[in-house]
Amino acid sequence: MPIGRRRPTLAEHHAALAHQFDDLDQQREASSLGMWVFLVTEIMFFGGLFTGYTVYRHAYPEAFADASRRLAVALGAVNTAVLICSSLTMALAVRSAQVGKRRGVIAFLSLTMLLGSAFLVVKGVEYAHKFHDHLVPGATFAFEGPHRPHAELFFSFYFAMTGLHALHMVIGIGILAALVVLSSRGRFSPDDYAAVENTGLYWHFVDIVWIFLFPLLYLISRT
Amino acid sequence: MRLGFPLFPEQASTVAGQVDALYFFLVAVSVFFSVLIFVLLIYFAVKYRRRSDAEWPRPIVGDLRLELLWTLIPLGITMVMFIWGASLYVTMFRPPAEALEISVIGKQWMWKFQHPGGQREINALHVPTGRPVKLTMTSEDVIHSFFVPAFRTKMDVLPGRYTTTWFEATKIGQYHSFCAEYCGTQHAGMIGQVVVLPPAQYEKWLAGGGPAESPTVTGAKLFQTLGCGACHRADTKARGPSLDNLFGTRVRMRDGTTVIADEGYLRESILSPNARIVAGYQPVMPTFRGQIGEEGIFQIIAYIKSLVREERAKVR
Amino acid sequence: MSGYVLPQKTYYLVFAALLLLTLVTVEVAFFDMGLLNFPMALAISTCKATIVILYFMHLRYSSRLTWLVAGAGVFWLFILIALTMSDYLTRASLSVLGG
Amino acid sequence: MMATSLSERREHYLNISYGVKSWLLTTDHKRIALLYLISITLFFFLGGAFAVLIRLELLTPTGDLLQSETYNKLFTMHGVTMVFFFLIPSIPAVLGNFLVPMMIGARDLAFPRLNLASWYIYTIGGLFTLVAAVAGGVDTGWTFYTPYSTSYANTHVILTAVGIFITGFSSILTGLNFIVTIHTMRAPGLTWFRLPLFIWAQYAASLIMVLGTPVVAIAIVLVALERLLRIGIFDPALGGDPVLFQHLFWFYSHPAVYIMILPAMGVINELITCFSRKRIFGYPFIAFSGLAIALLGFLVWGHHMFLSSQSVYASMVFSILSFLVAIPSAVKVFNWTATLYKGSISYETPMLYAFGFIGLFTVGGLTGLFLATLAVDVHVHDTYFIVAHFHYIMVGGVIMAYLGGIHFWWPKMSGRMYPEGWGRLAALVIFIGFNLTFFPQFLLGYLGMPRRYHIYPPEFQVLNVMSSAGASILGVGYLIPMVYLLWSLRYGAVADPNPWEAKGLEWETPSPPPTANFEKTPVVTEEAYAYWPKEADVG
Repeated sequence: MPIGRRRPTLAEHHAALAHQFDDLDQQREASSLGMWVFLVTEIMFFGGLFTGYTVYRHAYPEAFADASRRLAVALGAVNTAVLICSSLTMALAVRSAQVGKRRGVIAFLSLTMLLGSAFLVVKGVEYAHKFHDHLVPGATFAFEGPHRPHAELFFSFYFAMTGLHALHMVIGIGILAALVVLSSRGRFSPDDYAAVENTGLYWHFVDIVWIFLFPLLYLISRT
Repeated sequence: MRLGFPLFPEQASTVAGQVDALYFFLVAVSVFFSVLIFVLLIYFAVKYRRRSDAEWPRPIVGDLRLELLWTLIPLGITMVMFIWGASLYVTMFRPPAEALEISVIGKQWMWKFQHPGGQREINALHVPTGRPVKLTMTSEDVIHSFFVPAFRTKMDVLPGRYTTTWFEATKIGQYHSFCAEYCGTQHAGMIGQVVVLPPAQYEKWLAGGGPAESPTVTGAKLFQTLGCGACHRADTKARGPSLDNLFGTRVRMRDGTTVIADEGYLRESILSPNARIVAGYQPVMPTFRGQIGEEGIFQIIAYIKSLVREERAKVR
Repeated sequence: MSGYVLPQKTYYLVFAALLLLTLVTVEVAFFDMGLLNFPMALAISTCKATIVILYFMHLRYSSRLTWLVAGAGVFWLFILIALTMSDYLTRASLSVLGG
Repeated sequence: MMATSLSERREHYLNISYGVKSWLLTTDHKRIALLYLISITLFFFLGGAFAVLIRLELLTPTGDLLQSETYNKLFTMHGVTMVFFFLIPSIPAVLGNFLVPMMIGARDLAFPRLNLASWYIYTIGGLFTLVAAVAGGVDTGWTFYTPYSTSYANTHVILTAVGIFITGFSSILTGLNFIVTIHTMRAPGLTWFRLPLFIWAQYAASLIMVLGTPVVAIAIVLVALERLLRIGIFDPALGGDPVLFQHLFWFYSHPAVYIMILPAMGVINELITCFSRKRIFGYPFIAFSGLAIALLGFLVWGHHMFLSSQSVYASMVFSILSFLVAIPSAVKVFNWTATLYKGSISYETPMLYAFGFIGLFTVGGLTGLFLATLAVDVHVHDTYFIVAHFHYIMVGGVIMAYLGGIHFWWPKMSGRMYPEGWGRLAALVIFIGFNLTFFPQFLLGYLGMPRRYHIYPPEFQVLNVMSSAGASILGVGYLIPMVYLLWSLRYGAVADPNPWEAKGLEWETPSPPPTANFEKTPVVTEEAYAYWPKEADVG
């Protein structure tokens, strides 16, 4: 940050400017930095699970490969595509906000919500199948073949990781809904769209988590 | 002057003196630096005390040479500590080849020991002087830690795996053993005794407990009753790999990796036979989890160890 | 903060690349490359993640500080996994996980 | 004493509005700091009460005062309360919240509502833990080692875990707020190398909060899930590894020590310079050694696991890295000592605490070397040696600095002076009580007394009695400031804007400050700690 970038006196008072900031630039910089720092905490949050996954996959490679084959790769691939689509629409929503197209913002945000919901529906279908096949860890877990206890570990990670991911999706969809409402009330302008931008960052982050989860869980070995 | 209470633990093993030597080195370094800092603090505080409220001393920026000095000297000293500590640790970690092997099972809230001749003890452990003793330990429930302060020996005891530690007692007497890892309600009650005897008396003690069956013999019987021999045979039609001369060798697995056939591997093969499959075999062995306790596993392993012929054992 | 507006075309190109790489990652999973399976899957995922971060998340057009923050996240994740695995990869016996 | 001067009628952050609502809904960082001050003080005395019972029980070698279950719950609740609800929020959430915006010349933190939310999150987490304590407590030790915590303990593990999990987010959000504030809201002219070192220290600690806390959060979630659903991520019976929990736990919980000690070091910089009227010796070395500690602190967690069945090679790596993290701490101690050289030293209460801190931190830091040394750690691990070591760091270090800071900035926070004589007396009592409590524990530890034992061999009794006697002095020492600080709120002398003639932006605004901190945004033209007559040149 260059010396003296902050102005010693209060700048023009913009309606969107919070009292603790001097100008909109500073406010925007703070909100963007805050969001990125938050995403770093999210990386570490998922990181604990990824570490555990790495440890056990290293310890029980055969069991993990075997258990992974029980996942529906087609559904997983479709969901990956759905989520990538939603990231595109989210990026376009942010772009619309940047150039001040309110209709575009509302349309793309709604589309993103729709795709996110579609992802969750597919995920729900997969969960139902796993439940039906007794692949949910716990008392009812049943797994034919030689790798039973370690396959249960795999499914513990499957549910913990995809569950945490799905929880992030649900929260994301909630935020998107709020943004649609705010946007329709004309809350955002090319000067002030940090909420849309930050939600975009969050949404793309959730997408990235899935980009790693998909091959790690579904594609260990399909030969 | 004699105080009514100890300020320093007894030295009753071969490593105790070595650990204490390193400890005293650390104490000396610590005392030196503490005294240095304390003296400087007090000296400056007195010498440069404020004499008038209008006193504003001239500033000093800093000094690169000093900064380097007090970065590099501590760095050098700590590296000495590291190397000394690590090399001694390796000694303490690696049991000598001809050690007396005693199996230890920790459970809430007691220690169970079994000597190579089959003698069992609870919470008390009799060992001879002048002979290394290797403890192979596991837990039936939570994490414990076997700690004998007089030997400067401690190692966590975990469920589901073997850990080892060793010591060679040098001084006859009775010493405390503690559980050092918090293990539940009666954690503080897991205090035991290590009784160090002269070798002759140790032999006498071993003989005095009545007839005992060695773990190797019990293990052979278990091997029979559980039907292990039906598959683990030395002939070509065997469905499982032969166990003759297996212990201590390197085994090639189906996925190309190799594993040393140590106690841990044998234990895993009994309880989770399909975690690792030996090259050339199929995952057909059932698990013996629940059919055999930690003690039984120790005994079967003792039996498998006994299948190593002498000349091979020497080659290793 | 990026006030920079990207042309729509960029987003569609990134989108196409992501779909393509998804296809690739599924396809290679059906080939047995032995020990290369895992690094391959990881490499493709990292590629995908990188273009999402660079273009969708505008990192490419962001300040050095943002780069630093993003880099720190990845680096600390690396510390967590690498130092934990430094234990598991060097244990005397692979089978110490007990089972 | 009841005379009202003109300055008291001046509008400031304390009197601008009244009523419970004006406090519970405030977004003013100074008021939030006071909310934290009240809540962590409650937790401090709660944790202290647990400690009193522990020391009472340890007076005798037989477990005659408390049942085993009760004792185990007491040391667990003592650890949980003190670590998660007192030490970690202590300096950052109270002094940091109050000072960070003022020291950098800002009107507030970057996200004031998030700041208030942090306090509510902390409070909710605290309530969960209190409910767990009242409902019967938890007995896993504050470390929650598996499989005891997942499969064997039958106390309120999940409730406590939820409390800690929630409180973790308060810590994360505080750290995030500080990082963003320090990056984006510094006053004109306030470059990084003109920042007070307290800010550098808060920044380094915030990095740890943000990067480490999520990992312990997920580890605790996994413990709770394993308890609830009987899945086996850490359960050896299902192929899991209890040592993995230790990795995830210490990845945060070792650096957490630096969350506590770095801000404490930050406070010491401010105290030492002010009361010796000296520029800090080696500013960049102190600043960067803080960052070095924050980074290296993440690479050493395995030194808690030398005996856990961790691989020998990993232990060696963790051992050498642990020695490296000692170097920046040593650099700081030497620089503080050098700062005193040719100073003009006065002995107000905060300075006494600063002296106490340097001495006790030196002992605590040096005894840390014993634990990094592999062969010696085998003997002292999980004994009272460890207990003594970390109390020297956390009580001797952090609480000394915290009390020093509270006294130093008390005039700024409350607008009143504390009674100096009582202040000095309390500092002395605390110093003596502390050493008497914890020094014997080093000897006990090397003798072999394991931690978390309430029944012990009789030859350990004398040292334990000494320790308990010291604890009673220490307890009294902590009560004295509590009393006179409250007294000073009404009867203390009215404070000037800058009673210590200290440097720093927070002293350029009235005591107590107005809600917006400064009448107009200050412009910084000189470095921090410019304690010299204007005509003298640096050199």
